[in-house]
Amino acid sequence: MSEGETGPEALSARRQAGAAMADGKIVAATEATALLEAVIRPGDRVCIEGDNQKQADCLARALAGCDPARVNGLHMVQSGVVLPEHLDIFEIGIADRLDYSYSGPQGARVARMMGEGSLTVGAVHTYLELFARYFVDLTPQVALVVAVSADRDGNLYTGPNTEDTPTVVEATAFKNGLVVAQVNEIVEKVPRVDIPGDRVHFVVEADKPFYVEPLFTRDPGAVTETQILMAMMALKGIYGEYGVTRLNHGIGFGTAAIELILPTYGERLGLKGKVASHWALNPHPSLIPAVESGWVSQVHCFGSEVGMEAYVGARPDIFFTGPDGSLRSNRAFCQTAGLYACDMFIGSTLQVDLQGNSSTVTTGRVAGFGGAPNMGSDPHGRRHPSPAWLKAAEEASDGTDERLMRRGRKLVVQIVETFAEGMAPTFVEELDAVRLARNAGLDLAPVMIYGDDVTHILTEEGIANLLLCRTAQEREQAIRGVAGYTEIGRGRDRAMVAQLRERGVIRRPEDLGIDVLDADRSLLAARSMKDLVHWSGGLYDPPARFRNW
Amino acid sequence: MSAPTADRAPSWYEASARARLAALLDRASFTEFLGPAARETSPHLPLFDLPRAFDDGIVVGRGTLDDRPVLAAAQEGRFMGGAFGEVHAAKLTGLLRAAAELRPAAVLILFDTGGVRLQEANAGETAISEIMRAIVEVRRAGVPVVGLVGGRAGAYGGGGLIAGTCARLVVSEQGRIAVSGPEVIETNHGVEEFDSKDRALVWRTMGGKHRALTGGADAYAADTAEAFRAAALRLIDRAPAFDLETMRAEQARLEARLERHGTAGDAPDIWSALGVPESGRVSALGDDAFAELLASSGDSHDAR
Amino acid sequence: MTLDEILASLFPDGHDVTVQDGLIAGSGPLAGGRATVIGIADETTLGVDGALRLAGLVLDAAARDDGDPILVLIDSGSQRMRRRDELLGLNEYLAHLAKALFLADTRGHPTVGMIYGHSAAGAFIATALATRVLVGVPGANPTVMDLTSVARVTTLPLERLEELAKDTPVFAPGLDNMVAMGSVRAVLDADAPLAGQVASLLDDLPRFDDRDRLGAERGGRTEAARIADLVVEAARGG
Amino acid sequence: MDRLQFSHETPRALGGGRDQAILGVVASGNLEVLMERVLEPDRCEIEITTPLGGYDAVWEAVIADFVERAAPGGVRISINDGGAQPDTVMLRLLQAARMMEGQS
Repeated sequence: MSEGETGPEALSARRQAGAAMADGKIVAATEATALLEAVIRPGDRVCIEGDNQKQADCLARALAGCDPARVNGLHMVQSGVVLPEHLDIFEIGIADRLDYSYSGPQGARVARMMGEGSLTVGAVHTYLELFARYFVDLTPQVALVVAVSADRDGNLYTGPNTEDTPTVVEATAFKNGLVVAQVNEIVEKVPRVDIPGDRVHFVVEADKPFYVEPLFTRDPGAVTETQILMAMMALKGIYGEYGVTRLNHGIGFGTAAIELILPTYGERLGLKGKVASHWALNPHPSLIPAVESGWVSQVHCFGSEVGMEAYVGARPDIFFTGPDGSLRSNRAFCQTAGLYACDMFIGSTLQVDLQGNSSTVTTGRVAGFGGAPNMGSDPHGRRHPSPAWLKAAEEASDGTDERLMRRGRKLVVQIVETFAEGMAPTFVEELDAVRLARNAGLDLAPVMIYGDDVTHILTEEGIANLLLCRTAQEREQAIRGVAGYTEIGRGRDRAMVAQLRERGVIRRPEDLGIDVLDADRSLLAARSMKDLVHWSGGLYDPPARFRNW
Repeated sequence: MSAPTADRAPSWYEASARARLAALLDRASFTEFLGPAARETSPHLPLFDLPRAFDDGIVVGRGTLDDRPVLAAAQEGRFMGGAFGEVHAAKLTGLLRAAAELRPAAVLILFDTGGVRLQEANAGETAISEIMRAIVEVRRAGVPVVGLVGGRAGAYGGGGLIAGTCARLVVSEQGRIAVSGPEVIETNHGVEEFDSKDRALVWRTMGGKHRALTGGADAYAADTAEAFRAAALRLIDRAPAFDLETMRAEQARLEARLERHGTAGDAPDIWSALGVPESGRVSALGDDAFAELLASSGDSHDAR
Repeated sequence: MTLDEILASLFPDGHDVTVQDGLIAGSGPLAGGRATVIGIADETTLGVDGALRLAGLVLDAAARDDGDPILVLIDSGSQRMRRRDELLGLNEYLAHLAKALFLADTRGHPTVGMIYGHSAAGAFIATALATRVLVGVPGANPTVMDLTSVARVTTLPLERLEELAKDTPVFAPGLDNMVAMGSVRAVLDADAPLAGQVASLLDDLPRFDDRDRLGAERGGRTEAARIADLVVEAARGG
Repeated sequence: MDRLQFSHETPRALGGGRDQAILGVVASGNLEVLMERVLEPDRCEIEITTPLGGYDAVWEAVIADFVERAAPGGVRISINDGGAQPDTVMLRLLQAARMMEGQS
């Protein structure tokens, strides 16, 4: 790439080229493709905003509509590969290289296109890692971002879904890059300035409001007894045991079940005020009963959640909100919070191997990881102690080290059912991710959480505390010992598993004083979406697809 | 709005057919006929490689309601969508024929069905007709037949027609009563006609509140066995006779509905026309508030 | 047979039966009285409006003390699958029509259904199946579920279903299968005058709902009657 | 449909006063369990109908663990499976056994 394309002259050339389509900074949706054809040069590094939540969908369509003879060879850098257009541009020849983080709904197509060679992936990152590279070696020349509204000066209001916008704009605008924002409406004065207008060069008034996926909404009606049992074990055997106050939850039903039994089972265990009070978490609807029962002190959010706007706005004592009364989310800061300020990450995965490595990549599906590898890693840069952090390290120690030199440990808990739907075993000899990497000739298998970061594996059969394992063999048997009736589980050394259980490395429900038959849906503080609405005082407004009223 | 509490009565919507019956009737009063140990399963499902249930998805038997003898049937909506197969339907037909003969204080039908089981469609469809005729015979014998709708599968297809044959109907917010399912309408006439994924639309078109307001059901119950029990007790003494007078009154009632609401585009238009203030908020109302609203507005529903 | 052929064969001396918006209505001299005729023509679907109109005619006939029969002639689609119909409570309208027919029958107006074309689902239940005795005209093709739809819902291959359909009357479409169910009592002889055939039906009406028994006798529906009897027996005991 | 049968000896009879219990429902990922107290007190027989073939070893292991845990002597157990995962199977078996152990 020549210097000219990244210098100040390049920016003014791009701005001049785009000015023809604009009235000041404002561009009509119908002119969006013409604008992009004018400001983007072949070979540009382009960031299109979109993650697992909000999407710059109008600009994605506009980009996919560009003439590949004019716009081609792009290197796309983006949090999420989510919309069909995100991949269409590779098939049409507009783009040829991709660095990204998350690709939930498009995971299968990504895998297929990688196989066909129509898509070259630099790497699958964690969000924070990708953001970091925006400032080092993946700085965009053009950023296509999304906001709720803008004024004529380009000041942007992102509403509750601020998410990645400040990070993307920061990396682009201060390095001579051009920023195009799509907004739902142009207003006289924005309710709150989330992005100052001097960092935004063009504003496209979108034809319809941008899309947001309600990714963090879990219908309590679908929580199973097994998930409740696992939630009970988690609360009693981990939250209570370590006194975890600062934490992050994944998005699965297992962690939703934990949120839903805080006001019931958690209360019964006397854990209120002692655990789960400070969160790096999106505004999960399933957390409403815990918030309303006084469990939660504060929550910082990566993004918002569809339908939670009014509720969050009504609880500024808990959530971070702006003077306009709405949530201020920020993915980069919240990821940092999850990495450094939380004592525990607990989340699900699709596959776990005998070393405890996990991945959501399965044959034919490269889903990406989003924030999990970052949340679910032990940060070696952490320097502040906390009881949970120290206790975890103490368990991992054989007692011969100098206590004052002992680095703490973040609790990284994988909460998984031994079989997924269709009897697909969660526990495997070799991760599909390794096979995929071998077949595709990758330098690195797409592992979500490395085994050496994992401290506990929790299944319906019990909790394996890997901190207490002293040898690789113990570790393997501890994992086999909670792997249920999968082949891995049935292949356990029964004697050794019994020994591990005696030592408390493996703990079954009965070892924790939990009767399996008590795991009942009556433990859920909310059993339905409607219950959540009631808990919220009528403020939570679930998307239509989650309603049965 | 009263603050929710963590400990509440079990949900009718979530409960199994057996759990509903046990909670609805007097404690331990229920005796099942042709129970699971009899293993009267569908002879047809194996042809389609489908698993069978020991009771073919319906529980029938006798019990008492406030010490009065009743016959009762409960469909299990989670097995094959509670659909009417040959054996399933025949158990209900038999129960109704017994009722015409034995004249209990009432027959209670706990609906939870998507309609006819399509793997046994001809048998199921014929049986719907047999059940409807049998209900008419029970009603002619002076026994009220009360339908209770609040399960996962609602009362769809032939189940909707059977519900319409009952003398009285109790419905909860979750309960749906209709003939064509949302997906069927969408498949036949497109997503513009009916977006089956828009569940708010599904419920305001077919759901319990709409049916209660427009006279498609006679009582509205909260989602608990207690509430259904109270409503059933209220209704069994107020069931209309099955005669020319009732049918003429129903004709007039349904004609008035067509005349008044035949051009309405959406449920809230109808609710407004019925005098419901702030009809846009009906879906959001809690059970108590809705019951209050229902007491002061809504269409007449005496004749059925 | 077409509707006109059927009407001519039923009422050789003339009738005043007309078809409007796919609904059949009128009357004609039959078996010494004057039969009320209602029905659905041209594979018309049955919605709230049609069901209510037909029910009104049936109730008018039921109110009379003449004991004249009611003929229900059916060549319909299914129920009308529209948002408006469901919004207005189609289940009540269809059930009302069926109840009207049941009522008329109990008030001494024998109801005779005649399926001469297509019919399906809710429209079939609310009309033809709600009569005391239902007969078919050769060529009629009642279809509760067409095999393509069954294939879609069950995800079984169509070829497999077609194979199954050959000897599984319980789900396969067609008149013969409804005869095997016992729901269609008999198939009329298209070459003989219908008037006489219907008159003999009226002379020999089933005294109770014996469709499950017929289904068992004919081997198409072997379980229904037996199961219903077992339940009745259990209810009597104890 | 696959049919599996297992027969176990048990050290004692299942306690409680109920002759019969039915639990669960045949639905995707679920199953129904019927228990009948009809056998000699040291016998337990299990019959399973399942739409998922090829999991005989899993069933065998689950049933063996259950028999060891609950000692369901005298009980015939019939299962209609809807494709349930092993943990759900175990849960339903334990629930049904608890029901049998209740009052008649």
